Amino acid sequence: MKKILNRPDSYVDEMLEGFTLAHPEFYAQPERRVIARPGGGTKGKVGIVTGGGSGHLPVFTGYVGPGFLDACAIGDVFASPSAEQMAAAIRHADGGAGVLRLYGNYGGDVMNFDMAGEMVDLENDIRTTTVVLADDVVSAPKEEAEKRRGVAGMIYAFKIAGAAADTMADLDEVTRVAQKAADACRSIGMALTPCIVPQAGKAHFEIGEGEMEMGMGIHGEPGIWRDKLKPADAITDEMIDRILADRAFGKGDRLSVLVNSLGATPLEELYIIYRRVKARFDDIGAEIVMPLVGRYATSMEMTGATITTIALDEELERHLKAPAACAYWRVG
Amino acid sequence: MKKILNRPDSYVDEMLEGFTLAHPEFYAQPERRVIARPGGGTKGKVGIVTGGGSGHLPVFTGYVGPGFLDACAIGDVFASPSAEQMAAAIRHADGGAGVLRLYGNYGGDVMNFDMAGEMVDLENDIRTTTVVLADDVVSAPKEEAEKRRGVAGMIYAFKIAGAAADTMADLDEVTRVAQKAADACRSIGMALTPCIVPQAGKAHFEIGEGEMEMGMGIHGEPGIWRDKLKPADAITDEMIDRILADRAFGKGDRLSVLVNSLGATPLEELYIIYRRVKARFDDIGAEIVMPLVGRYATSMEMTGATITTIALDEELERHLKAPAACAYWRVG
Amino acid sequence: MTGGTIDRDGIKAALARVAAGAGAAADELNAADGQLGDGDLGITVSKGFAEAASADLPEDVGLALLECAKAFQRVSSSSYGTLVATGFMAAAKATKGKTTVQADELTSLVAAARDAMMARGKGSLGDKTVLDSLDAVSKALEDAAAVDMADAALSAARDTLAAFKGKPCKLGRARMFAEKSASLDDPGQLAFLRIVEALAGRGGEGAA
Amino acid sequence: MTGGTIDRDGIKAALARVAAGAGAAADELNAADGQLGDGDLGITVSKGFAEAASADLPEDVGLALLECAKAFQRVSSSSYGTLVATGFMAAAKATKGKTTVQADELTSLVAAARDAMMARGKGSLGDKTVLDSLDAVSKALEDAAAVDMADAALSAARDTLAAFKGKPCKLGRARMFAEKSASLDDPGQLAFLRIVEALAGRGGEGAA
Ligand SMILES: Nc1ncnc2c1ncn2[C@@H]1O[C@H](COP(=O)(O)OP(=O)(O)O)[C@@H](O)[C@H]1O
Ligand SMILES: Nc1ncnc2c1ncn2[C@@H]1O[C@H](COP(=O)(O)OP(=O)(O)O)[C@@H](O)[C@H]1O
Ligand SMILES: [Mg+2]
Ligand SMILES: [Mg+2]
Ligand SMILES: [Mg+2]
Ligand SMILES: [Mg+2]
Repeated sequence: MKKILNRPDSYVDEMLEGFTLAHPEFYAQPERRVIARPGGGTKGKVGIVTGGGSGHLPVFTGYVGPGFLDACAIGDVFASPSAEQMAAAIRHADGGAGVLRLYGNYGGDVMNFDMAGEMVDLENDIRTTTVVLADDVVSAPKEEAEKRRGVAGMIYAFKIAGAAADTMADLDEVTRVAQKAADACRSIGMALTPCIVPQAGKAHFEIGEGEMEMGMGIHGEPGIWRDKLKPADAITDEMIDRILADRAFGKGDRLSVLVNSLGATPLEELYIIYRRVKARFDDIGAEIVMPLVGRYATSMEMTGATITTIALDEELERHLKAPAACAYWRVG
Repeated sequence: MKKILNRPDSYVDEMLEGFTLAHPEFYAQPERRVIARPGGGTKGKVGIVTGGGSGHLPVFTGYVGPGFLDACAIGDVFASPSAEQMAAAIRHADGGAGVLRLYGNYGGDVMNFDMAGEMVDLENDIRTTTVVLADDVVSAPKEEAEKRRGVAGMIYAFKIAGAAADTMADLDEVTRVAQKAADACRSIGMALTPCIVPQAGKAHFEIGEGEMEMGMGIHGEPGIWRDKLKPADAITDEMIDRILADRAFGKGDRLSVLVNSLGATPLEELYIIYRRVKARFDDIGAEIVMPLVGRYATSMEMTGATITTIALDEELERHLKAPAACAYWRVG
Repeated sequence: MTGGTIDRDGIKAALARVAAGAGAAADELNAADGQLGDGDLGITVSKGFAEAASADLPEDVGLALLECAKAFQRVSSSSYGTLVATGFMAAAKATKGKTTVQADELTSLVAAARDAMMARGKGSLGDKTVLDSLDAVSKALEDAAAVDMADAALSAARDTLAAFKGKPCKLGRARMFAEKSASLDDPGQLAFLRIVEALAGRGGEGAA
Repeated sequence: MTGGTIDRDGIKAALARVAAGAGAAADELNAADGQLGDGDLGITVSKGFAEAASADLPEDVGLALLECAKAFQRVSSSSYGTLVATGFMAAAKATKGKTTVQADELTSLVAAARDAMMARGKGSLGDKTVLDSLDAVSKALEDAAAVDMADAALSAARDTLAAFKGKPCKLGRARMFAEKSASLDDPGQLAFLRIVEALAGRGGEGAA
């Protein structure tokens, strides 16, 4: 296992310790496995919480910050946090105006966030709503879009929902905007090499030398085909084609695009992909606003990349461009 | 070769194309393999140029930006740019107040930057000075410190020199501050897996499963020992010990620390390292200012990490904290 | 299932057996889950039962089962872990206040767990999940004498796997792969079989 | 070295031979450089000579050699590439304006290259670098008749490697590894031998 760690069992807790020590201006850990803003929830503002497994930094905890999220519950690597931890995160996010649960569509997370909502309703009288990200186009056909996995698109939803909450809109309004952002996202991934969950100690899949897997999920969930590694432009074309087949763009449309590394794939290669993405949308005549190229949602040391598009209208674009700051992404 | 690219020969040029398309607010490519600020050199300000091989993003080109560098010449992966390209970068950085060449201590780069200086002196009457980063403590003993390799410490020098130039200080003064920053840096690296230079098509070294190499350079230059992978704290301790043996810190001292991934090592593991780094300097009683944890100077998809310390006095700390912005690092 | 009644010590002993069995099956279950999902099922099940087995259990069977639920919640919050916790919680509710439970109540406890898990996970019978295993076991227990319960549960868990051979998974991560999932066992059903085997002291009988 | 004089066509033919030889030796040189440095020497040398070999050369020997320098600068700016370019540049300066050069001028051209490369790279003889190979070849050519030059150069390049066996590299990336570099050939000296072998049409004689 080619990882730098002390003990697999302490991977997440030591990571979180270093994380809050490195960025005390953004992150506090008021309870074990719960990251919140150092000052707590903002009075009168709708709180936004997320949660999910570790191993995806900057997702999830990294997006706590002004203009983004208020708190986050974090589980073991690739495992949901407990409902208890999620309930704690909701409490830390609460500023008295209710809390939006905004997270990716994975069974464990959904069940636990549902339970957490029941807990804070009973115990703390906190009203909560839910928006689940389900942006991975290859993970279910269009007719069953609500069953799709949530992947890198969530960072757009974090940004936009955070901006909506910053306007002091009420919970229903923030939820509406967040749902609109989630619905506007489409993502697809591909991978070249796996990553290792520390407690497993070895990869749970292998991809042959010179091969790639199209459509792979961010926990290594199987994709749609595995074959010889193609040239970057061909890979990008297939990814863009599959996104466009699900959500077409036309002349004059505006969108943002995230070209994201799963971890090991270097920035150099993301730019080679982005070059092609830009050419594709130039051809369509659609304008890319605020493109993001980097490591925004990872799978530790997995080699591969994801592409996310988000169709923008005036409202979403305004929220996307509103000021926000966390240790990994600053706008305005 | 598990890389996403079209042709090895076009790796760098397509990367640079995508890079400037993604961040037009920061970067322009006025000539092939030369990255400059979109507005060119700043009138009356000392220009700062760097240069070196590709494959280290965000180093080198990524640090062009307000408060950082003015221009950069970029070569093939891990290969120096040509003297001609460096001369072009110097011309694009020039605002009439002379240009500082600030780069890492590698034979090819030194020889070519020397030639480039001779060219712009003859052809353009541009006065240039040189500060060479030589921060890798394991690459030569203290008595021959000037022979050391330049590694991640350069990003502190970029930041601090850029801030000094922004005060409109003259070339000698900016050079003095840059040299002081360079002298204050100490770095050491370690690696777990190699990276692949596209044109070579395969790694030029392998590290056995369960093994690591201490002291490895950012192009895969051999380190000081290779042995069984140790726990994160033990690795960190050895790295810090070797830095401290070269440059001691005491109670009340102030420093910044960069815990940097060579590419594939995920943020999670950098935070596990940072946790220990913080404990070590807490023990000493030295205060870490503005710690940096992330991918600031990489070797594409290499697995491994580097630690850099920079001892701060009032002047260096002031320049480190001065406003600056590029696509990868924003201060103020 | 000590002599027709269940008490705290019986639960403790059973948890110890299952923890051992789950630990032994961890790699197999990770691999099965890796074929269709994220490859963590073995971790989930082994960590969950290990935690439950080492928990201090109160004498009250309901409270003891609540501890089991909490143990799972603490260490294993993947789908399976959350579902198992939900199941323990349902059984806890039904047995609170008792220090012994009759073996013939088992069938209704398993059914209660099944129903709670369906509510929590919004799944249906026939989706090819652990729900089907629970349903089959609960039904088999209905007709079994106390001494035959282990065998009945074992056959039911095994038969469930056989019954779904060739059918696609309709829930969870595996749902994406209709074809592939049809040719493979549902990892959650397989895990359930390993759990029942360990409960019955029949671990290590090899793959289903 | 066509019949005692050197002209544009002779240079072109020589570059073609060296380009082929360098291409064949690329892996070996990458590996040698990888032991002590960054493993790019084979790329540097093969790309540099390929580019020079495909350049349009003017008749003026000096300008032709200038094109070679530029070709190296264009594609290979690692230490070795820059040094080779510097060497070509020095030879270009010394032959500018001539369309033929006598073979006996070769010794001073190699010496001029050596001196320019020492100035550029701030290296000294004895540092175990390509400088030592150049120095040895220049001295060997001094005493050789035109027909023996190829053999003389070849022996000198080979003897240099032998002479530095057991001695540490004192310059460049390899300098860091006194012990290891002592037990290995300097990659730059080895590359130089492969170049001379190809020039002399003696490629593929195996490792030194
Ligand atoms: N919503 C659900 N309802 C019932 N069973 C489910 C549900 N989702 C998953 N399962 C069961 O759990 C198993 C997978 O468990 P696990 O690996 O913990 O899931 P994940 O890692 O996707 O959270 C499946 O094989 C299936 O039997
Ligand atoms: N300053 C120098 N002066 C003379 N020769 C040098 C110098 N630096 C390196 N060399 C020679 O170049 C060889 C390495 O070349 P190369 O691989 O291009 O270097 P790098 O990749 O470090 O830039 C060494 O083996 C040595 O013979
Ligand atoms: Mg799973
Ligand atoms: Mg899981
Ligand atoms: Mg080299
Ligand atoms: Mg090199």
